Amino acid sequence: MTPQNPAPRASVSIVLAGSGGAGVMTAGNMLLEAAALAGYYALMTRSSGPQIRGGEAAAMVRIATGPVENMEDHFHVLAAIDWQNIHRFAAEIPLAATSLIVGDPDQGEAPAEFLKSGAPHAPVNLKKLAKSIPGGWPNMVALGLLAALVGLPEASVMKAVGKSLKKRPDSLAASLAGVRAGMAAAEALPARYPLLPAPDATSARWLITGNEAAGYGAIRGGVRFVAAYPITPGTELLEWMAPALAKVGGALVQAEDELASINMIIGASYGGVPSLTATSGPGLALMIESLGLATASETPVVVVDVQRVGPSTGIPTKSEQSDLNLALYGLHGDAPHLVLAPNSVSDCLFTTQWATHLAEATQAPAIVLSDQFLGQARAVVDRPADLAFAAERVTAPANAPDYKRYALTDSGVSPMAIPGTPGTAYTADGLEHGERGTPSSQATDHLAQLDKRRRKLDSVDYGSHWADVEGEGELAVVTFGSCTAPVREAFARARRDGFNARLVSMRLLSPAQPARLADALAGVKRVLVIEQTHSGQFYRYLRSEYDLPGSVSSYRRPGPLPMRPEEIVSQLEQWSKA
Amino acid sequence: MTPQNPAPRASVSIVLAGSGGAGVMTAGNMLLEAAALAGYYALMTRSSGPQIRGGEAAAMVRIATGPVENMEDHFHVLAAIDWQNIHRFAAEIPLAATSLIVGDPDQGEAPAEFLKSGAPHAPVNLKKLAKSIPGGWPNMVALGLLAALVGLPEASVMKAVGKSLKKRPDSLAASLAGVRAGMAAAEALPARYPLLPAPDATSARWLITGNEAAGYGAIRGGVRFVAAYPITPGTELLEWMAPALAKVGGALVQAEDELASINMIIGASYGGVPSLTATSGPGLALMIESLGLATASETPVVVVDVQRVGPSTGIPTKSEQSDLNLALYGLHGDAPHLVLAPNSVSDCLFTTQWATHLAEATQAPAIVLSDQFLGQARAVVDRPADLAFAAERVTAPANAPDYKRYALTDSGVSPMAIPGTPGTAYTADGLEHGERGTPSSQATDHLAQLDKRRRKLDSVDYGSHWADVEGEGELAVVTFGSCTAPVREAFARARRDGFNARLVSMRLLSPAQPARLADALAGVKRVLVIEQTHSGQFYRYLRSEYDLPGSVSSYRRPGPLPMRPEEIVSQLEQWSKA
Amino acid sequence: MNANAAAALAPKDFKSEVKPVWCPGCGDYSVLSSITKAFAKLALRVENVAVVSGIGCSSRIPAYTTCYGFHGVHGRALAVGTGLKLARPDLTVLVAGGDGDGYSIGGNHFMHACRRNVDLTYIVMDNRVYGMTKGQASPTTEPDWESSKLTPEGTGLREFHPLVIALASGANFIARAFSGDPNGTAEIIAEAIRTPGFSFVEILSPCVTFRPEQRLWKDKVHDAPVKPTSDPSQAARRILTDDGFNIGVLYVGHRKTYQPPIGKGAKQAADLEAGFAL
Amino acid sequence: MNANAAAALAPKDFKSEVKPVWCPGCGDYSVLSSITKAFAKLALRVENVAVVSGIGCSSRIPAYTTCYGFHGVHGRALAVGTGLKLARPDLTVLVAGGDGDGYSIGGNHFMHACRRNVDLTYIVMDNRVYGMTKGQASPTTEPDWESSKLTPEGTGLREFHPLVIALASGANFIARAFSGDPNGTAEIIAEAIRTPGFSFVEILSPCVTFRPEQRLWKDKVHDAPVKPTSDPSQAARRILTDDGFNIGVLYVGHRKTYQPPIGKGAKQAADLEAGFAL
Ligand SMILES: Cc1ncc(C[n+]2csc(CCOP(=O)(O)OP(=O)(O)O)c2C)c(N)n1
Ligand SMILES: Cc1ncc(C[n+]2csc(CCOP(=O)(O)OP(=O)(O)O)c2C)c(N)n1
Ligand code: SF4
Ligand code: SF4
Ligand SMILES: [Mg+2]
Ligand SMILES: [Mg+2]
Repeated sequence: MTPQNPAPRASVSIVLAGSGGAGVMTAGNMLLEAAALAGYYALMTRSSGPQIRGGEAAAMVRIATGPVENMEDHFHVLAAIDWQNIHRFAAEIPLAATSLIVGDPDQGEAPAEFLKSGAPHAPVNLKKLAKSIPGGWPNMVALGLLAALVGLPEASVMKAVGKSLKKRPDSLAASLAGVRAGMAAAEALPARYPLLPAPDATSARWLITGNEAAGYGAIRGGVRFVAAYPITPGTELLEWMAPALAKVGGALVQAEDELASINMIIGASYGGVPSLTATSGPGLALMIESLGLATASETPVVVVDVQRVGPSTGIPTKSEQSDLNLALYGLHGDAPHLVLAPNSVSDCLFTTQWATHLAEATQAPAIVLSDQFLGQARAVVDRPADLAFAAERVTAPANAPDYKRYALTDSGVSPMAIPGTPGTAYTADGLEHGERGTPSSQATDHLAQLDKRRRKLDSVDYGSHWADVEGEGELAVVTFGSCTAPVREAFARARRDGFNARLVSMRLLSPAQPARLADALAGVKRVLVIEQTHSGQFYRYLRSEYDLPGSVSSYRRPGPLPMRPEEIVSQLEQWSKA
Repeated sequence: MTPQNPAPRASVSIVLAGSGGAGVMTAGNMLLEAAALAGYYALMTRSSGPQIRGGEAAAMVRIATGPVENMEDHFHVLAAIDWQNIHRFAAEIPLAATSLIVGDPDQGEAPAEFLKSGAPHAPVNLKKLAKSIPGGWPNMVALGLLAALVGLPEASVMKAVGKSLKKRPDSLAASLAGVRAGMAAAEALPARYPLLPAPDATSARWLITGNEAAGYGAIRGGVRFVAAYPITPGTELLEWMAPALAKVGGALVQAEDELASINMIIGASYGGVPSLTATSGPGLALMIESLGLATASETPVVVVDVQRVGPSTGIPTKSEQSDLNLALYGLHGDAPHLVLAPNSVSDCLFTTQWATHLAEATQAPAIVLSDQFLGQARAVVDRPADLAFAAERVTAPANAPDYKRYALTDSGVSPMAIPGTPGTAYTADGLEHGERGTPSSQATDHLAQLDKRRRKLDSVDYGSHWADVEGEGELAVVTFGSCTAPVREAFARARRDGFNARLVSMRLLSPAQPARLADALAGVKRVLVIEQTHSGQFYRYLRSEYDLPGSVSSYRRPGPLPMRPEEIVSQLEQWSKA
Repeated sequence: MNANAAAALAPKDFKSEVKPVWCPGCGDYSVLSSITKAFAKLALRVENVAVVSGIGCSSRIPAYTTCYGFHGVHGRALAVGTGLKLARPDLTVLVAGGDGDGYSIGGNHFMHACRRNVDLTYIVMDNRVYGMTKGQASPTTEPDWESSKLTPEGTGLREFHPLVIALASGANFIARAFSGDPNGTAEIIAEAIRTPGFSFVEILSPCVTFRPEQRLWKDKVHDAPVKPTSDPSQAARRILTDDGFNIGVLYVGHRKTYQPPIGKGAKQAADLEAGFAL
Repeated sequence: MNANAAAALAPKDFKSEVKPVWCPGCGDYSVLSSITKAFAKLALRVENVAVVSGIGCSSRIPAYTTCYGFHGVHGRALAVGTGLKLARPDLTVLVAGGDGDGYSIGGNHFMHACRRNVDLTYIVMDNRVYGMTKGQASPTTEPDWESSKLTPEGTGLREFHPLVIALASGANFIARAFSGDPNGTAEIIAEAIRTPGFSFVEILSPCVTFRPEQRLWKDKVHDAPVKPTSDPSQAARRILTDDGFNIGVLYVGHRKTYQPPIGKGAKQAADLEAGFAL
């Protein structure tokens, strides 16, 4: 089947694949930047094989006229510099019969896994074309070809290449020539996927990953001390923060393990400096005991968990939402704490900033549940709004009379004396204690302090930020985190077919907000809970804490594949008709 | 008010208190043993002040004509050798106006905290009486006095003292003389609390703590390797097991920390030897990451968590059920595992043995949620029945053709090759893997293995052991663990007033058994969930996993005080009339 | 705190009203006295000192001082102290605890704290036993000590050598003290605090309850026959031939303290946005 | 497994079909060869050997052998190996992993495994970097290595000295090897396995991707100029003056192996009931 002749579209998805060293990531990043420079929104994710280096890799780029934060149902173009083991990505690279496969005939046949989509395979001699340019590279040819296929303006592409090669001017000319050769080669291809014109840029745009956004949100929220231990996919957050903190007067310390990192930030925060660590599931598991200490000693800390596929070491490079249980319930004893989840790349900034603010305001630990998808996706986003949320800890003045660190106040929050303050020295304790912090095993003290620690979280006004609530109607979908964007796109699509429902994407997962959710769901007859876990962790959590109205269904599935709009549309169809 | 003249009773509760070195524990243990020898059932718990040694202490003994596994509403007698700081125990030692306070007038006044109960204070010169005997001790005088007050036969008391002093024959005569002096002194007291005659001993009895019972259950279940790190109140379980294991050909290793202990038992179990560790909340928290490894690598292990008051270091010597969340939900990723809770001292044996059997049968980790009350209470119990449950792991035969360690079988359980077996070598992995164990990041493998690991737990027949289900009616109380005994006693009492309800004490907490519970609750109109936590962890868990019939209420409160029947009776009254 | 806040403080001003949970005769009472003496000697202010600990009898010490204190979880005191000092270099940070806390569960942080060489002082009250959990063997317990029910035949394990490990890992100040000599111990602690970088003081502090034989330590200890050295291999030779009861400062090095600049950044948070802008 | 199961095995019989995830040129390929050579040299049977590891590039090694393997979590390989060997003294247990796995997160188990002296062999493929997480500093990384974004100015921390710590903690066999010499390394590994007790082999194994300069190690390494010693203080002096590239066996001690008797109890479980009976 020959692809249809092109009507311009609002969104195009492209994947560029090849073996390690083929430069698909470089080209992918240039394509993303070119799209950005041309005024488009865009999103790039990446996959690579099990090899540490030198294995196969794929850059997946979606370019659109409006903000995009999730993958499309299928890719329009799959271009491969070579086919080495690329078939391993088959499940991650859905194609349609209307898609186009571009491959270099000298590098062998396109794998059957892709061809069975019915998409035509157009041979392009990428390598030969590159060789014809002194110092030329096939990935640059592919870049030109892909840019032309989707109609990106040549100037943007050239500028993106120039920016990227700023430090290697010697290879610039050959690269630009390669891009041009690719653009020329595109002419002969049996299909094109032109984009609609880019929208007028009404606001500034950023090119940012979720990990960077979270790091920046933390700094905006006031974090100035970070201790951490590397772990995929949290490491980049730390790698971004290390130099950034140094610039703003903070510091990042690489700890010997996660037990050290959580306790280091507890120490720093006890010293009055808002502090954070970032990790992923296995690391969060190791921090659990000491998160209980943060709760009991009322020391605010922020832990960003960039979730990956579990259990155990699982699939470290892929996304899932299955650390939810651990984050909500992991602490031993009754240990109220905050759990928040960003629901887009740029929301990583807001949510982490807000989490820092809330942790400091409540003197409790906050866990931010990001995930590999959000954390490692690089996106063109509208510059996020400036936010007022910053660390504002209630501290004790010098020589406060009859100072009691754990005083039983109405709000539960009691002023925290910062070391150095005269006249208010106290010992913070993870043993149960009385108001002064002195250990106590009396039932009355235990109950009073349990109530106090709970009250702190219940007396904060979370305002409208607890969730993004959208739409109308008697049906409602409740979701969180990186499922939100594909659900939104599914809604948009289903709405065209007359579907009408509310969408609640919960940002504040704990403490639960029963009154707010009841409000958001008032009049709803049916609820569908959507999440990326195997056991329905979010669904079960909602059941346990909320009285959901009407009949409640659950759609969940584990990673590693990202949620796509079509899969959700089909769920919505079944469910809304059920 | 003078105490009423005595009608013999089925149960009497006594507390003996005094400063460190006063020997209250020794005397308490002798009283317990004397009761046992006289054919009574009995239970002893202990409290001590914050001092490591030399602080105040109290031995709390309940003696009864039938099995007793919980504290009564109040104590009938409080005897103090001295009053040093004993007032700190006031909340733990409820008295009634009909109780009797016995104190040595030379040691000062009885504290107001106790006198306000209205119980009369009878002075007895314990110290002087002891001094009149060469080598005499006040605690022996107190023992004699208490034994006489409740009518224990002198012979049993003397025998108990003799047994206990087997290794110190030189002090026996003086001790016996002290006891006799105490018995004589009891004559002058204004009240007595005689017990009904002891029942005929139909079966053998044991004197055992929950910790010992759990240790023995583990050994009966087949455990032969233990690695652990000391922690209150789990240590005694280990201290009992160390020599016991040596006797039966096993070994216990003291590890450098809990991270080591959980991984050592994973290694030993991988080697084919059923293995266990015991700990408490903080230690369980540290083991969480590696419990995920046990799940993913399908290595059976048993972890006994003798819960104490949380969060964080909390109150290490007291009981609570608040590690429930951690045990159920603590693992990152979707990691199905077993959680069981014994509901009496002797049930610690059954539940730990069964847990060992289930862990081995499902090749999954099992957490046994005991608690400080059950673990440290010493009780006279009927000798538990012999049980068939033992470790029966499905292993692979030598040279099994085309061996796949993680084969997708119907039951989910796949034969485990034990190192040393030729022809079946494989690598166990915490990374997601295919059937052979080779790491895989394919969605199909991930889903298949998640399903398999879940299926293993769902295809076991848990029979009737999942819960103790008792009674009839349209009301039902659902509880677990050490709340069970006081609820049972409350039921018995309320029944006399015409109350009628079912009691479900859940032994298998995870995996949830919705069909079984639905069965047990068929026809029920109202459910009351009772637990010893602050936030209602068990209630919320039930909500999330079960559709409980009718209207559901929750009664929960945290530690450190044990649940008492009267408090539950008053809850039952409110609730059954609501 | 009185109005005359700048007046010199006496040791007793560093001792709080909280009654220790320790057994009568426990060595830790003297360690507490030595610490308060050292603080007074160094003319420290209570509000500028933080005492950080883990869990154990010895780890109860922070609340017995009038300084800022942090009583954390078992084994993690050095990590808390490290974070605190790095974030607040202006404070004097003393980390204190037991041999179980520091050498068993906390052993990794001990090694890495020595390597990291943050300017803090670490005191271990070594009684060669887990006091708090009622008498199990610790890493420094003799392999043939048979009094724990957990290891009724003795552990059979070679003792952990704290001074050797500290030296091998890079601690900048290493000393052994004895709680039975509170003045000498106070001197050593003061010296440890004064010396920049990571200072480690192993204090023999008897557990009279579970190791009553340690009361005899007073007869065994003796002053180290030599002066402190700054030569690691000389120090190594000395500790390796040490009888375990040499008291005094063993090693004082000159390693650079680890302290990232904090509070000294030239930029505002918003300046970082340039990195994202298109 | 063929019918003739008792025939001597060649190194290749210990190498599995699983394709390593390692980068081309990674030092770990040679370590794998050395291990399989050592197994063959010792005439081991695949089914009687277990290779245990943590997480990291190097820790992928178990599945590349045909033996029983356990690929656990990061930093806990020695604990798994210890439990396995104690429960199954009949097996040959080889624990293997990286410098991050063994010296950073796993540092405590390393020290205590040396003390415990269980009869197993521990191999660290030291590339002075975290390979798997794409190039951060490990404890053995030079303090001025500035190529990690996490520590862009270098760590500033003194390197961890694995051999010194092993000796100080009580390892019974200590050696350094170089992956570029697979035969020599095989000899050393065989010797390590043969020696009772805890044997530690530090193998310099270049990470060509994140530390390409380590390709030059081949020019730096040299045979240790002296024979192995069984005198700890002599060994200490040697390592302390060591340039880090001396290859060979350094220390072979005679400490008693830790192995509680297992499977040798005289009693039945039911015999224990006597302790509870009234
Ligand atoms: C994670 C964890 N594991 C175990 C314990 C139990 N625990 C409390 S103190 C202690 C050992 C104390 O020994 P040491 O540090 O030598 O202090 P000492 O009491 O001898 O002064 C242990 C094992 C705990 N609180 N937390
Ligand atoms: C608890 C935990 N923390 C962090 C990680 C991430 N992680 C995986 S491998 C690794 C370091 C590997 O370094 P090394 O042990 O030296 O092995 P190499 O890759 O260099 O061979 C880290 C930090 C993890 N998997 N688990
Ligand atoms: S148990 Fe030992 S260490 Fe603890 S307070 Fe008593 S004497 Fe001191
Ligand atoms: S990253 Fe380094 S250690 Fe890892 S496989 Fe590649 S070369 Fe080897
Ligand atoms: Mg100690
Ligand atoms: Mg490494």
